[in-house]
Amino acid sequence: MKGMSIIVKKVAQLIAGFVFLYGIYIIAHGHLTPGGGFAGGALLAGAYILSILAYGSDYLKLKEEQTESSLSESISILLILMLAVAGMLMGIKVFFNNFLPKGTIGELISAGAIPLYNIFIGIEVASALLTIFLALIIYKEEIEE
Amino acid sequence: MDSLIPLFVIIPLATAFLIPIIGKLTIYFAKTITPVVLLILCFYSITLLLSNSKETYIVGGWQPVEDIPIGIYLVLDSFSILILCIISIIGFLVSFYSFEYISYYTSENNFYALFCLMIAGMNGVVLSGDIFNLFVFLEISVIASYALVAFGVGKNELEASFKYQVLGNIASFLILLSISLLYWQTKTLNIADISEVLQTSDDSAFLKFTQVLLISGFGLKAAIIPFHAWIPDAHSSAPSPVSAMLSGVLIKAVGVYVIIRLFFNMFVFTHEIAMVITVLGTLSMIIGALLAINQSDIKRLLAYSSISQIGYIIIGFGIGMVVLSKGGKVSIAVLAIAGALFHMVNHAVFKGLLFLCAGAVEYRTNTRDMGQLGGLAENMPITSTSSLGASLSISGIPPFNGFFSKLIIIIAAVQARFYLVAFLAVVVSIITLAYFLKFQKRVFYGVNKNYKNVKEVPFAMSFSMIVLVVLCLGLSILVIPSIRELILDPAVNTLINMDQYINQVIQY
Amino acid sequence: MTVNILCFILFLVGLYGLITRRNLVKIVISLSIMEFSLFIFLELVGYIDGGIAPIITGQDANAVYVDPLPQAMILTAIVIGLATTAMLMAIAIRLYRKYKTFDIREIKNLKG
Amino acid sequence: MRYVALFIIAFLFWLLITFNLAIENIIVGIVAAGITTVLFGKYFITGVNKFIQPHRYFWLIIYIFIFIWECIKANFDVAYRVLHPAMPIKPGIVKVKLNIKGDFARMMLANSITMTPGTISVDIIDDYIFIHWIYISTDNPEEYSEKVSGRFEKYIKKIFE
Repeated sequence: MKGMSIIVKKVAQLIAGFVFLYGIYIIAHGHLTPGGGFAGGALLAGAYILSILAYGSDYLKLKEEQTESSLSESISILLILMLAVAGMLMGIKVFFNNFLPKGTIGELISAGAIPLYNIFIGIEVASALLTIFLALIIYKEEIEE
Repeated sequence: MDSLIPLFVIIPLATAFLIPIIGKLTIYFAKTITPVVLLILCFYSITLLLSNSKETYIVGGWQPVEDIPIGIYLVLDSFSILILCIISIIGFLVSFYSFEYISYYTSENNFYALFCLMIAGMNGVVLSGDIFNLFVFLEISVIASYALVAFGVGKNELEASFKYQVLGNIASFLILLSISLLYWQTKTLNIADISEVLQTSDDSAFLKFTQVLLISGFGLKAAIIPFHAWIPDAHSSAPSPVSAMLSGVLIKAVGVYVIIRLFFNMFVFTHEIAMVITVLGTLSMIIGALLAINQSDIKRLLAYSSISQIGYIIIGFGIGMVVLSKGGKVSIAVLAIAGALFHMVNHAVFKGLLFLCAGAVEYRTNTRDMGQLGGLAENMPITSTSSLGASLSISGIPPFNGFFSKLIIIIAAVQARFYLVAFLAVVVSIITLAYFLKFQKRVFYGVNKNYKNVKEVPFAMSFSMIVLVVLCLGLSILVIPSIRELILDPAVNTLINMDQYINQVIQY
Repeated sequence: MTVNILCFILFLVGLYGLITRRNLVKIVISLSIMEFSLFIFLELVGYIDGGIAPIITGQDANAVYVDPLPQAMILTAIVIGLATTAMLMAIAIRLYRKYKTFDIREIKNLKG
Repeated sequence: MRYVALFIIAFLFWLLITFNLAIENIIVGIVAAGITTVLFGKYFITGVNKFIQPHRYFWLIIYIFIFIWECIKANFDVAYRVLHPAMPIKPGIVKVKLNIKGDFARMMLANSITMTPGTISVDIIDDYIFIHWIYISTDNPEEYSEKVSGRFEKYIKKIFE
């Protein structure tokens, strides 16, 4: 894949970082404003997909990125499960227990373990979407070859 | 609150996502950890079955507010533990069988990860006491099964998987629609709570619409006859262990189980719905058997026979519902439901075994066409013997378990004055015997034309088949009254006493 | 009520596409349209006239809140819909590699 | 150098969208900007020292006004062509030689041309920009170069080079 024209490339260069940062913002404020892990994760994946689409990438590099993203997907799901089981081990045996202190409503650091779940879900969604995208694009590459 | 039932979901889920990480280092990790994990679950579920325990678990510790349940409930009662046992036992044997079989394909890690995901989803469906949560788990297991059907990535596999997915998506659409209608009507999602609300409301037209939607949605998953189009393709194209899982367990856990659970424990069923279910069951039984006769592909034959056997199960439950809704003798209903449950267990065992045998034949000869096979009995004694046992069992020959369950269903049908259904059940049983004899004759007896040098399958595969054929004989002991009282009767009691389930959830 | 009717029309659009189209990708798109009409319906189930977002701060005692549970259900259902759509697309692309076409009239190996 | 620039801009962007100066918000912002910098720093634009030269901002402001003025003119022009009963349009693609060198400046020029009604920049190949134009008034390359891109080019040159 060659990538697109210089116009798209330059815009992608300028924008991708900010899209990524906005994704982080949506994840970090998931317990305060609409949004959260899924929406933010979609933005994180969008930033990567934007750069890959604009710049193009050769087949081998895409393969490598796919293994990495599927690995990070598995790890983040395991982390979510571990958080859930940690709630089960702490005190009363409750699966998905919110065991951290709650804080005051409206602050950034509040709502106990929910921001942690949001962060891991964000990583998971980002890497899952990236994996799906790469899986589809790799087959397209194979067809063209 | 000291119950450990979330482990049924947590352990397979964690295994499913450990496999892609550690499996990169050694290929044997996935192959060993999956059977081990499922064996543990197997022991745990059998312990729970024998101790006859009833447990309720609230995820996240959200206690009910003013007696209204607000959390996600996991409910374990005698009926769900029976299904959990089937899932774990068949799952363990199938994953052990795959140890050799799956090296046929590439990317074994993915296979085992998806397999564990499917098990986790089914366990979740069976445990969930919350109708939306049930839908989520159902989707987890069926999405894993979509991927597993397409695992061979040949032309047939992909086409079958696409068909399966389109129909599966329509089924999910209908299920979600009926869930939202139920929520609209009752403002709650908990099955027990919905049932309490429905007992006091009287909007029968609306309820009938929802019930029809639910029957068509879950009927698609359970492959009852007007909704059966995906099953022969999907079951014949999938790798054999997966077909054994799909046919033996998945269509029961996500189809029949949910229909039965919702109609017995949630809705106050009416006479018409009970008749509809009985008629659907009868149709599936007859048409499935008639379609199966003419098949030349082993696995397509088995898939059509699955439709027919699911019909028997549905008939059993349907007769029970008709008798209960007319206010007839409870003992007849108990007999019918017990027969249906017994047949459900038996069908999981012998249909799983038959698919594993078909897989063993395909593993050695690379074909599923009965026209080319023949005379394999000398070369593959274990496969031949076990498939003979399963065939006799499925067609209802006395010492095997299939005979007893069919007998109970037929006796119940006669007692409930469904003479036509009873007669048809006997006829279909004979047709079943006919096409399984054809299967035996074409594959294992007769003249061996093309495959003189094939050997018996490796240990892992033959072990699973031997265990299953022993189970085929051994499950007959479930008709002995004292064992039946221990295992089947509590499950029947949960189904026919609606208050028992509601009390277990609400008063927790 | 108007929105309910519009949502039903959206469902009919999806159903029409599902029945008449012969292209794998268009079938996938029709299924997604059907699913989204259902999500809108589910959203309407929880909607209350004049309701506000259910963030309970306790400042306004008389405020009417919309039901937040259908919204949570829709988010979950959207994630599931994403998974099924991705799965369908992956299979469609694989089929394209085998047959070099998206037309289902030419993809007919199995009898059903 | 571009890593530092991206970090500072990203952090300012964070403060702008959160609009909160609490201490934990600033810490989270620094972490977020740091992650963004590590992952996307190598893709960020080159020549970031141009950000700290004030006269470029002066020309940017002037450019914005000129751009708006050109936009209004072009809007009326297109509206006239659309509403006129005879539809006096003569569409086609023209190939214009570019005088500016930098990639970023070229991107800016192409976007300005696209945002002006009546013209759309299609692609940039080597030193030429291809523009779809709703009414090709002349066949003379120098004249249409001036009409389409020349009006923006001299300011963009001052801003970005």
